[in-house]
Amino acid sequence: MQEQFNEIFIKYHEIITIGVYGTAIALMLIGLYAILMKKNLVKIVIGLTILDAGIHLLFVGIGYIQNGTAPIFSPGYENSADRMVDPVPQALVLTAIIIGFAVTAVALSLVIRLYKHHNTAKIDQIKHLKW
Amino acid sequence: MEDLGLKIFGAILTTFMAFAVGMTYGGIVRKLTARVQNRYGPPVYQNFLDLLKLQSKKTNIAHGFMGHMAPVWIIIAAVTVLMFIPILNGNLWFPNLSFHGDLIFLLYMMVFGSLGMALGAGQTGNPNSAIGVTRGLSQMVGYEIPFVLALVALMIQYETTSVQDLTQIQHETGVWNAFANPFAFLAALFASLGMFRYSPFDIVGAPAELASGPVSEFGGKYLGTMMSGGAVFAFIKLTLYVHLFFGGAGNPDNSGIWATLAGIGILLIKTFLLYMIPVFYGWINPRYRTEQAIRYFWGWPTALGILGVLWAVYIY
Amino acid sequence: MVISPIHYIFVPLVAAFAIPLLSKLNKELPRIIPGIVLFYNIIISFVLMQEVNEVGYISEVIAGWRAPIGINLIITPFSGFLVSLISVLGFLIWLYGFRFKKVIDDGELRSYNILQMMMITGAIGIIITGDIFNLFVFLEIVAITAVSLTSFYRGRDGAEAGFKYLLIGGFASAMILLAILILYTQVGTLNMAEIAERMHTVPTGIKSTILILFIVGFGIEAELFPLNGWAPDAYSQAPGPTSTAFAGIVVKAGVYGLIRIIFTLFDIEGAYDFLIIAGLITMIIAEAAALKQTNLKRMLAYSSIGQMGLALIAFGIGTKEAVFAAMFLLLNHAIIKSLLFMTGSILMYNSKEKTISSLHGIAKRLPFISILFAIGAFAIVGLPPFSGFWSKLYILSAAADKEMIFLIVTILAVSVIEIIYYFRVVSKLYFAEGTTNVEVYKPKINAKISMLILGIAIFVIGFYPDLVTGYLHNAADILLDKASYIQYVLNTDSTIQ
Amino acid sequence: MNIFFLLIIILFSGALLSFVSNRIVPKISGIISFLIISLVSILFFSQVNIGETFQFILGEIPMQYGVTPYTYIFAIIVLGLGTLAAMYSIEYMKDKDRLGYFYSNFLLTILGMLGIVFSQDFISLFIFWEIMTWSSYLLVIYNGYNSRNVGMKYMIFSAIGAYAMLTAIVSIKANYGTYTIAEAIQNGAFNFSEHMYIPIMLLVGFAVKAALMPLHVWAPNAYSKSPMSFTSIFSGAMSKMGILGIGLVLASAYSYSNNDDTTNYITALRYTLGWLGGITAVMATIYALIQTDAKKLLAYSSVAQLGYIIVGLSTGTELGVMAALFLAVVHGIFKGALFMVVGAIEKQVGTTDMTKISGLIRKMPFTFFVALVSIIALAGVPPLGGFVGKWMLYEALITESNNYFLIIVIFFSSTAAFLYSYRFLFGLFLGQEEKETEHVTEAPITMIIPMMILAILLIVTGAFPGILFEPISHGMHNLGFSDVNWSMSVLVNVWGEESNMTYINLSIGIVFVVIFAFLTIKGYKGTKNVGTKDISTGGEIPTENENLTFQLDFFKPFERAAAPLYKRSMDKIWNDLGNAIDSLSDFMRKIYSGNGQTYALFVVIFLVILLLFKDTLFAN
Repeated sequence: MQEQFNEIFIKYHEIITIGVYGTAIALMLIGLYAILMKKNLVKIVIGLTILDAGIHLLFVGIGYIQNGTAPIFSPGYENSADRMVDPVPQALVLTAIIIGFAVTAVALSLVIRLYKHHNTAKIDQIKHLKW
Repeated sequence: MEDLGLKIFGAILTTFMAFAVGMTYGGIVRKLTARVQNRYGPPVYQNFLDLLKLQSKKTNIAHGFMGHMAPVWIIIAAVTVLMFIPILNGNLWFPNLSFHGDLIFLLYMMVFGSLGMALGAGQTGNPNSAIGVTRGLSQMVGYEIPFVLALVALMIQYETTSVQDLTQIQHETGVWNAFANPFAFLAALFASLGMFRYSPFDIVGAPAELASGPVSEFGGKYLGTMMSGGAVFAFIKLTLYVHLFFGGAGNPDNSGIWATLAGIGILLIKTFLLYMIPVFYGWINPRYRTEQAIRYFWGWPTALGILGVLWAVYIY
Repeated sequence: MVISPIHYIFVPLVAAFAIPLLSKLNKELPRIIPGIVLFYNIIISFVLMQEVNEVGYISEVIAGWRAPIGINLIITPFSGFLVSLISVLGFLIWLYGFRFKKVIDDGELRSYNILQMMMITGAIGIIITGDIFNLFVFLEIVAITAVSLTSFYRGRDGAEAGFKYLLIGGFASAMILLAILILYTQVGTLNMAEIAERMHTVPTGIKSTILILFIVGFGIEAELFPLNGWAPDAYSQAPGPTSTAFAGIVVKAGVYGLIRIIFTLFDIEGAYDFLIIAGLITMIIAEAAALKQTNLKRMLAYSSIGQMGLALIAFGIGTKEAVFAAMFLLLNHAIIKSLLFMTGSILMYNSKEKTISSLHGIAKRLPFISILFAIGAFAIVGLPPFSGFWSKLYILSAAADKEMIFLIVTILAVSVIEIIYYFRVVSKLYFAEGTTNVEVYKPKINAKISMLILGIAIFVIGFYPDLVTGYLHNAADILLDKASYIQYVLNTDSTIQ
Repeated sequence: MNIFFLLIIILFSGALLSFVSNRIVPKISGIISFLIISLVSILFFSQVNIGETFQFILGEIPMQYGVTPYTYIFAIIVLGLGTLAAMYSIEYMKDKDRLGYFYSNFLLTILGMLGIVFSQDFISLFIFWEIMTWSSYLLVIYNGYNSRNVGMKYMIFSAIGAYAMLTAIVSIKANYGTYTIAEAIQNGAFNFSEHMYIPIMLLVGFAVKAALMPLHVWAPNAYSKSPMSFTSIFSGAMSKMGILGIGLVLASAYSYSNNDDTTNYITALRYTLGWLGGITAVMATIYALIQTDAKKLLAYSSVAQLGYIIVGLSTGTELGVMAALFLAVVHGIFKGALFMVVGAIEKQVGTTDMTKISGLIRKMPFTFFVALVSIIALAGVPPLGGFVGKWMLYEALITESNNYFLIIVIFFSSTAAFLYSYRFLFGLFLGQEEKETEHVTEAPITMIIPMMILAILLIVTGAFPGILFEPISHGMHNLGFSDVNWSMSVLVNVWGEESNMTYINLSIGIVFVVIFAFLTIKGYKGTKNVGTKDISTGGEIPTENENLTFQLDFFKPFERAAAPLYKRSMDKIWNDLGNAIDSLSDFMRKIYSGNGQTYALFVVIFLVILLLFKDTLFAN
């Protein structure tokens, strides 16, 4: 029963890990594609956020360890320091998310400014600074 | 002290002899030319008469300072150069200053006169004079090249730059440079055609289109002085050639009266024969245009000169 | 008694939050307070420079945790030198933009001053932090403030330039984040000294991947080719003081990051050669592009990129003399290019169509500005007796010690191009027939003072370089002495002994 | 305080002073600069004694000031010519604006040249070299920013030269461990068998200022476009700084020639330099004689004369180097005088275009006298200083070099020099007197005095070249030439043939006096002076409105004859190179497309490339 549960759990964990990593990579690639190929400024901003999201996901995925616990010394978990998930990546991700939020805010304000200035949100029609 | 006296006497004697010989040669050439052209021609002493007439004119036209200076420059150049070339090889009577200047100095000093003349002619304001001057200078650039090549050939062949030594060497070896370095000699000979400015190289005077060029505004005493200077120059060039290529004249060991006279005789014969070459060449040739003349000198004469230098360096 | 480096971060943050409140009291305060803060920075810097030249290192840990657990701020002669340079420049830039004409209403005024101050703070933070993730955070602070400052003018195409900057900056942050992530998985720490200590355990392939990610990330801030496309637009569209700050401060921070990563964290030989190659390409292309610019500030921007390339080359040579020369170049570039941007933006402001050719003969109307611009131009191309000459000389002799003749020849050939475009501008300023346009904007006294200070600095350093060479040598030695850095950070306790 | 420092500081503060004072009291800066320079000259010639050196540390580099006998020669040129030019320019620049600018840069240029003379180590040499360069650049563009970019060309070539020099300097430091010139020579820095590029790069650097063949294209325009009072030292003194360096490098290189391959290198170098100098002389000469602007003519002739000097240096024999140094000094004198003459004419007439002005001899007799003497010296006609230099040059070439055809090249150019010499004198002073130049008067006295001094110097150096031989011979001892024999007025070549200037002057003088007296006295009353209109062109008297001026296409026949020589010019090659670089940089500008996504793409591509090649790039 217990080992059965364990192997299920291991499979599940592998699936999760692969899923997490795969999703992260996929998200990054999608964001990259959006940034490079899309002509709409808003879509580009979205791509940027998607890229960040992918990286954050990767962070969290790395921080995760097999059936670990939260990094808190609570009753019943006194001697489980080895099974705690690494807290640092999560802290980092929190910060990174906040930064990403700020970046997105600035980006969107710029998009609005550009739209007012040029009456378009297409990046290839904003060419005052092209040679 | 009498050494100095002798020097001064010799110098004056040299000057007058050069003057007389030059004038006479000019007269002879005029006569011969006339005969060739089937005229009777003036007497041989005609040049002296012209000079007399010019010098005895009462009124002279002066075209300003440089015009006044031009004849002076010509005489300066003529006499100074004359002082620095040996008239007779090692003769005590006419050593003048020939030990104190060498070929390079002579080359440059010869230009002095024509430069002064050019400036004088320039000031007269006659365009013909200026045109003649430009032609003359251009032609000079033409014939100097083979001439200098020939001289360089001689200098490096005998490792000396003094006319005196070149003559002495020919006297000792008994071989004239004309045969010791034939290419250099030929180059110098062609150069001499331009130097004497007879046809086909009489583009400076060019009587037909320039009214005899630079001197056209000069008259009276100025023209007379120029003429005498030109006469001295003719003698100088001839003597220089003779000393450079035809073994010179005179016997360095014997400076007695008779030896000296004999030396002078030999000098006269050689110079006259040499003088006839451009004259003959002139009789049978029409005038070149300036660029033709320059091209002419930069053609075969220069090639010969280069051959002469090569001869002096490698073969000799 | 020495001031703690935390003041660098703490005071400006407090001020930044205080300014909006204080602006209620007095309209002038939002303009005054940043100046006071930045001047305070200068004081701190000089005290710390004195201190650090004696003891060698100053470390300050936050929240009482010792390194490597806690986040710590480290000041070495190297970083201390850069910090004091940035502080002085920051104050001068504030002085220059003090009566900043375009800012009318308080909101903009407030935002502008806060942003400017925060950008400088972020740059200082990048340099003094000892924690790699903090580095990232400060870098992002700089990036966001820089973007907002770039797009500050509504009139110009600031938004367009800012968006490009933001796009590329987003890439930079992503790369650095990724690099930190992989690095953390490998060494399990974020403290730079500890990372450096454990770096040899990392397999080479992964190590080089991390390094590449870092290079791309910081290369964007350090204007490495081909990552520097944002720079010319941003420089040319930003307000005058801001582009000055870009050239003088932001780039320095980026270069510091790159150098710190390569010199301290990693022990990869190939990285130095890579620095030389990348710097060479950057320099050549940037200077060549500058030759054809019609906008003065663009031209200055390209020239600034080229100078950074030269600095990277010098760092890449890697000997003590070379690093010393590179530091000298950073100093010179900070002074001279700031002067050029200050004067140049005033000149540009006076030309309607923002082209160099519209500046013909403007020196008659703006003699002071023009003479300062000419001095800057002479100095930046490295003509003696101006200060630019010495750094170029030291770099070349350092390269010659390594028998890099080709490098020397290339650098000098590029300098010839530099001479061409700078002297073209100067001769147009002075000797071309001027188009008599209407009245010109003359700078106020504060701007004149700050520019004059920089101009005098050029002369002083040019005539007596030994004034600074001592500090620079000290800094270069410390930078190269990696072991003592690690040893100090990890084994000494938090306060100064 | 050290005397060298003192002089430098006096000049520098003088520059500042003359810049500031012009704002306060207009027109005074000229006098100030003249006083400053004369003060410096007095101090130099009275206080500085040769051989003493003064060392100090700047920028962690040991610097050394001092005057060797060799550099003393050039100090004479710089200070003498500088003082006279400063005196001249008081009147010449009077009506111009930006006087403070002019005089401060003028003094800075003098400062640079004097510093070059002082500096005994490469770094201070380079520093002063650059100061000289940019201050002279500022003077070249003084007359206005012109579309043909004269100043830019000058600056570009100077920069190329200076940076070649800098490369050599740092390499010397790296390979021979010193910046001091003397030590570098001792350690064999200029030895051709090892590190050949060092002396070559130094030579390139100096050759730019000496306007040697492929690097000369800046010179004609720069000389002719800048103010004449400056050009007189620009061409007279500054070009000699290049000669200084070339002489130093060559002399040291010759002194090493002990083993075989070094000797071969040296021989190759001598031939190359000699031929380059010869070609420079010829081409500059034939271009000089087709110019219609007197400034341009003189500019080209300067280039040609510098070619002679370099030929003399390239011989490497005592007579040759002595000739070169002598020519350097004399060229400084007469070219300074000639540019002053042109400046005087420019000031009085308003133009120097020889097709517009003629017949100034009656208007400006003193100027004409100076021009005449200088031109005679330039053409190398006896008995003036120019002849002495030319004589020694030819003797050196004939007797001591095996480079015989170089003699012909040189002789061709100096014969063709007669053409432009005459062109210059005729075009400006002789010929018809035009109506346009009737108002012209003689130049003011303060402009005449310096020119006269220079002319007298030329005559003196012709009569007693020994007064120049003395410092030159000391300098050559300092360069390492063993026994330099010279006497006050006798020139001797190695074969023993001599030219005795005493006798030459004696003979010329006597004949001159006699004939001049004769011509003047004889028929004095009958001699009537007439104007230039009173002539008979081919028999008939010209009418008043008939054009009798002959200035255009002056040497057309020569041009036709020498047409092949005019075919190819160096300028075109350099222009093509410049255009190539220009279009290349335009392409590089296009890389920055201004498109944000393109930049993002760049980043990605860069990342991918690095990741692909990471093993090769970052192999541990």
